[in-house]
Amino acid sequence: MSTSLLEVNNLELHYGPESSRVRAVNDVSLSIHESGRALGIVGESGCGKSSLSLALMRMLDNAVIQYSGSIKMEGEELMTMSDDEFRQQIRWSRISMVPQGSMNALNPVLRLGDQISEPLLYKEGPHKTTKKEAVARTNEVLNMVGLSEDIASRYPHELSGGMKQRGLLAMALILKPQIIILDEPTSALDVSVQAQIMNLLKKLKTDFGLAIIFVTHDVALASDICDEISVAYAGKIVETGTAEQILRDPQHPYTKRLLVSVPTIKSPIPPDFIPGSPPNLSDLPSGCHFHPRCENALPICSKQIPPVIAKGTKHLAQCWLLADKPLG
Amino acid sequence: MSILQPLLVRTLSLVVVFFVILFLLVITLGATGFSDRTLRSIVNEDLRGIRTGLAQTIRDPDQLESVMRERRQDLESFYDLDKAWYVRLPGSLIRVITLDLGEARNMRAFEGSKKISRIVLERLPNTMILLTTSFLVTTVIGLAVGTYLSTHPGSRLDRIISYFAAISFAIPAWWLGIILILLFAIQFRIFPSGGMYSSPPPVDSLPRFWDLVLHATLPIITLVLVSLGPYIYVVRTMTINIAQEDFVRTARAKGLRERHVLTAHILRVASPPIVTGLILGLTGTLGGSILIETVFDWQGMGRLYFETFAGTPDEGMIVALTFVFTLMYIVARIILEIMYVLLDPRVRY
Amino acid sequence: MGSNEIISHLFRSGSGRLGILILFVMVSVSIFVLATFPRNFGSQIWSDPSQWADYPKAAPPQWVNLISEESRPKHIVLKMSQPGSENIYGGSRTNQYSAEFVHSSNEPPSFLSISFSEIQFHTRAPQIRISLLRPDNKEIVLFRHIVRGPRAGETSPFSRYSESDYRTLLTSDKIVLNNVETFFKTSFKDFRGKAFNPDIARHAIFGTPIFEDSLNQTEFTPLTGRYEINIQVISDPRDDIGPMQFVYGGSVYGFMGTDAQGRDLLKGLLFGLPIALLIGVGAALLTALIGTTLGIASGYIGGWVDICIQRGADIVANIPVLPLLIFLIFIIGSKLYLIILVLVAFSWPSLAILIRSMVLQTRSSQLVEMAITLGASPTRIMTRYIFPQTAPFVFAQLVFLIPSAILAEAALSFLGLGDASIPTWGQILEQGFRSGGIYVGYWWWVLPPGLLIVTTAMTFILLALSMEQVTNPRLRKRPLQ
Amino acid sequence: MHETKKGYNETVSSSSSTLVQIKKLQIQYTVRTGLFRKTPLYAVNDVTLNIPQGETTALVGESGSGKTTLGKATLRLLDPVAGTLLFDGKDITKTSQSKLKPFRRRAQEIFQDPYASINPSMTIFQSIEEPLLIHDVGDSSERRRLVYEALNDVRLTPPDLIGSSYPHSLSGGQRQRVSIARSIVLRPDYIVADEAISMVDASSRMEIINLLKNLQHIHGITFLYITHDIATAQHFADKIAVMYMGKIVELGTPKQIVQNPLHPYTQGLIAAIPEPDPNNRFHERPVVTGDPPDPLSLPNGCLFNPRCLKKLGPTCEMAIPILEVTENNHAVACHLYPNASPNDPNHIT
Repeated sequence: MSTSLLEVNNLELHYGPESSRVRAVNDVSLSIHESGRALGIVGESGCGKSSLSLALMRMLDNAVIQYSGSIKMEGEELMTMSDDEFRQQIRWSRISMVPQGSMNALNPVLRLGDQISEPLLYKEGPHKTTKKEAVARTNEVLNMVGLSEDIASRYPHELSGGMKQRGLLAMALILKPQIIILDEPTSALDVSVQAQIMNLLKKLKTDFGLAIIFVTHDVALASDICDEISVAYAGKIVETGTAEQILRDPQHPYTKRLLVSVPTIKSPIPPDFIPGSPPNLSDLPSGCHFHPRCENALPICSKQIPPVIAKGTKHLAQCWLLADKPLG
Repeated sequence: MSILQPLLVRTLSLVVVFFVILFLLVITLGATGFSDRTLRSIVNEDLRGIRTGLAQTIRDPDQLESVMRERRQDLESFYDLDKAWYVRLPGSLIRVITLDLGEARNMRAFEGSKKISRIVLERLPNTMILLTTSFLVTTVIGLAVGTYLSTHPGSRLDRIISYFAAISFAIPAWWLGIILILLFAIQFRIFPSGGMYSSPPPVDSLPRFWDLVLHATLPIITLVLVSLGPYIYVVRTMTINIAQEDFVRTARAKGLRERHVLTAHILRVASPPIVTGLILGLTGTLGGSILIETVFDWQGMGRLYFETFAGTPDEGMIVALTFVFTLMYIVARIILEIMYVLLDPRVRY
Repeated sequence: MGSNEIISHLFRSGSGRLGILILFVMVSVSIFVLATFPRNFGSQIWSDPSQWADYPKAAPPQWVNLISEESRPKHIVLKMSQPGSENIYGGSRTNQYSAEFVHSSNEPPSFLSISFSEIQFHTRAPQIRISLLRPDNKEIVLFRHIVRGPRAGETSPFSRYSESDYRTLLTSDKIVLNNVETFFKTSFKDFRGKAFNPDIARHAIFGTPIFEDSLNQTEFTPLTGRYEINIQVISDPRDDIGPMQFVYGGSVYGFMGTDAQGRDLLKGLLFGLPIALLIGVGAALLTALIGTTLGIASGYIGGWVDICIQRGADIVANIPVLPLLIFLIFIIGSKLYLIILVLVAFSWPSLAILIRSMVLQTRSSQLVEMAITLGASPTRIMTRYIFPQTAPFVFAQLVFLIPSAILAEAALSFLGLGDASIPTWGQILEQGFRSGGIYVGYWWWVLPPGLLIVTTAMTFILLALSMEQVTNPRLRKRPLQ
Repeated sequence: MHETKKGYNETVSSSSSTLVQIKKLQIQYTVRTGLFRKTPLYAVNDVTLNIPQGETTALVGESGSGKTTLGKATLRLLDPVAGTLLFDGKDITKTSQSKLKPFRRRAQEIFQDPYASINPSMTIFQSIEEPLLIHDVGDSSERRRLVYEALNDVRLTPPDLIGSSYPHSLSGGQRQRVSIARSIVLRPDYIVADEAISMVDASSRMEIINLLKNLQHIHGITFLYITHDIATAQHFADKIAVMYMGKIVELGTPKQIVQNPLHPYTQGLIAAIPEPDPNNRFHERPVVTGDPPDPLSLPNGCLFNPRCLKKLGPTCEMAIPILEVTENNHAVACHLYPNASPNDPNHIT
């Protein structure tokens, strides 16, 4: 087996005071095999998917009390790097991100161009360039995301939502990273602008071989770009597989319900909802975290954490119902 | 789009405020009869001069009196004293603006003149020395400490400073000055207890300057101490608030150095509200200077203001000083507002 | 957030609890002062010099003796109303009054004074003789006084010293000094030929002379021990002699010392507390009332009302406060209520602007829009939907306005613009400063009033700060995402 | 009172009479564009729409399309500058706020943000009782009965337990049901639901929609459902109006709009909605390009022409298309359909 571009194993991220420890990322394993592929992480709000993207960027809060597991990039273990090494060698240069909440993600008093070129000028490392080269590279990435070069001299409040989102994307591309994490990149945008951004992402993925980690609550949106999809629930990945496997042949009850809750245009059947609400990450149910909302829950579901069952190549789901001989 | 428009709007509105204050000042003076008195004393002053001149040519006392009476009428109509105060309003306004307020009752400029404008303008630089120095010192220390604290919220120093800020707000500047005099001038005899120069003042410029520095130290420390606490608090709170914004997270995600994130992102965005903090502190510093100059016997406008109340109050001086203080304040405000507009592109429209 | 939440926050934080504790003490003391001090304390007692004649001038507090090596004489007041002995001999009565005191300091008292009151005689004017018996059993006759005889047209009985006491400052009276000189010349043989300097009379009365040829002037070693003051009154048996008072002027006085006029600073400082609270709370309440009303009116009614209020607020908020405050108080006079009103006139805008912005925010909020959709009347919307949202902020602002008002009044007083009929801490400080007290080190005159101002202001700031968590949503701890 | 109303509703729900009639309505905001310059901004421009009794009409559009403004206008929370608004046959365009109380009882709103629209210091019971208090309905036991009934209607049970709790103990979905209970407690005829589910967790949005449909079925309520989400709207609405820059550009049944969109803008919107299909990633989605125009400088002719892929040329840049019926009450405002007949409110109900 050749080395994956990114391989995450047993990642854990807990924060908050010991008494109300928030288990935001719980024993998560993911991988992106090669460049030009997109991995979707799909889940409801509060499932810890934003924490997961921050954990991959090692953007840790002071309150973090546990951060462990393994993150390998092209075989190189990143978890053993010092914070400074990680910041200089990995963050933004090899893995960059488009943060959630594009409306406030840009510094309001700096021109867009200056914010885009900033890592070229102030980040230590091999990509350090002259001012002139930085401007040229900035114009290049602006063109890549479909913005004209004069946008560089504008302030964020002079840009529309779509332009800001493209600007953030340009910013993430400036150091030619191998992987880009997109955290709910379109949730604040109107559908038509959202579709424009999705088309842009597809283009970047195929034309520049960008690997994408696409974090969203919207399965339908994820299907627009993702080759693989991991379904997150309560800080865990409950099912993972190729887009075809997840969308056409979901195995986990949560994935199934998530898919039928998507309102669609083509199908005349009205969507259904999932009863109850997602659990609090600082007070998770025992056993399988989904069991209180699951219609088919078995007695064992509330007692033991379910095993990970392989349902085909690369298709994994963590559920007692899929076990060969469900106990009890 | 243009940066000129907000600058113009802010400057204009402050100029309007300035004239409204002036207008209210003059109305108060007129309605309470103060301007009558002031003008009358000017007239009397003029008449005295005329009398000594006339007395040389006109020997007959009766004739002298009648000529004097005529002159008085002429002068009174010249100064519009025969009209109601509200008719004279525009004239009074111009008189105040040009500091044409006649002579002081019992005060003199250091060079001997009794003209109010001379007395006041002579003191202006002395006040400016205190104000600008303490303002700069406060700004520099406040920024440095406030920023440092914002990166260590909840630390022991942070808590100490937050109490210091509260105490610094609660301490009257003038009382702190007294304490410092008691301690450093009377008990330990490190600094002089007041005045601007020793008597006699040193003649050479370098010792003279050093003498001035020694005398200025305690007043400046006082002014800095009372305005520093709240300012540090403003800087700290603003910086902490900004540090929680999403764009700071973006800047960190870029893998930039922490120091760069702090200066180029957090402080850059926090600077407009910090300037607002300076604007708020300005009122305190200006008011503080009146009291501090009094306490330290500093020969500035504040001390002068105190003296005009201490003896027989001198209306002309009071009006002149109130006017100059207001003017100073408005000018400083305009400078800070311009800084604000330059720092925050969002107010340009 | 309701008022309950504010109160629970106050008690939860350390600064809040400390603030409440000090506030409680201050309010208790204020009630005590209001109950025990006369209403016109300022004009009738504090600023009446005759009230303070028998007090030492500029004396530090007594407790300085505890911290300095030298023990300075304490102030002693001896009241004598009943004679110790009474002798009637041939139509004349001799009343003997006496009282003892201990002189233990190496320093003589700052003064000695005697006062008589309410003497009524029928024929002959009573004679009074005052002598001091020293620990060495020598007696100095200090003073003889004959009450003023009948005037033309006056009828018996003749009343003297009933309206105001007769008072003599023994230590500076010429006759007394002569008497003392005579005493030394007769009691100490070596004293003859030496000049007696009146400046050293106090040392002489409480000391024994040292005769050394090397000294060109006599010096005295302190004579400590029990002294007895004797007052002999010879009068008609029918005559009434009122109480007498002998004062041994200390160099230290009371708990807080005295000022240059001899006023007991403790009384002045105590009286200043309710006044400070009155100024602070009064000005803050008025400001809150006006600011909130104008703010809500401006935000909710809008239109020209809004424009007028906002322009007015802009102007007042943009002026240099202290110079104009001084100017106004100077023009309109420095009565306490005027000072409070002017303070209010300068402080309402910031509150009005704040409340207006909050009202504008809540007005377009879904909550208020819902109330409008439900058909609620404007009054109901303002009182039930808008005011409750602003109330905690108004309260926090109110608490913050109190120290500002107290400090502003103190500054005005310090510049000599205080209300002279009501002593405030600022005025006490001003007098301490203006009389040059600080340059000769009268620390007890300038430190306590300042400390009290700071403590009072601090108390309210502590309270305001502990409420800030509730009222400033940005400072509330946010949950991590 | 309630019994009679119910009967009335039942009788009319079968026929499709119009409850809210909007005729050529215009809502204007003024925007300060300079120091002294103000520019009018037409948030709703010449809109005609009939909202039939007992049915759900959905207003669909992107942000800035004027759909929320139009919704608020039908509740008379905004004052139209032109046009008329009829409610149950009565003209309420100019009725003063104080005379609107009977109307307020019959028309309610459900808000987007279940966190901001419920008073945090009131119990759930008090919040739901508030409308009854404002309209003086019944005594306290009657009000209790009605509040509990409303809580039952939105399936918040047991009502006494829920009623005595405070909003902070409820989830977003539960809060939204509280705000629905509050809006139905007066048994209104008309409810404007403005993005009522966009802040609810995606997985439980349909739960709220089903609840609203059920309430409509029981009480015969007329809904104006405002949303940006056509996919959900099609399952709730009987008719969908698509808005763009303050105008209705297309009107029809959900089936017509979704399966046979006529207006290029609607077509773009429909195409932009993602479907969970793994094949999506292999082809680009046909989309509406560019951003909506600046509302302060609108293009001439059809407002959509600068972004339109099917633009006919000068016609679209010159003439403003009007809403015209094509077939089966499907109306569109587009020059691509010249054979449609002019909009007649009586035709499209």
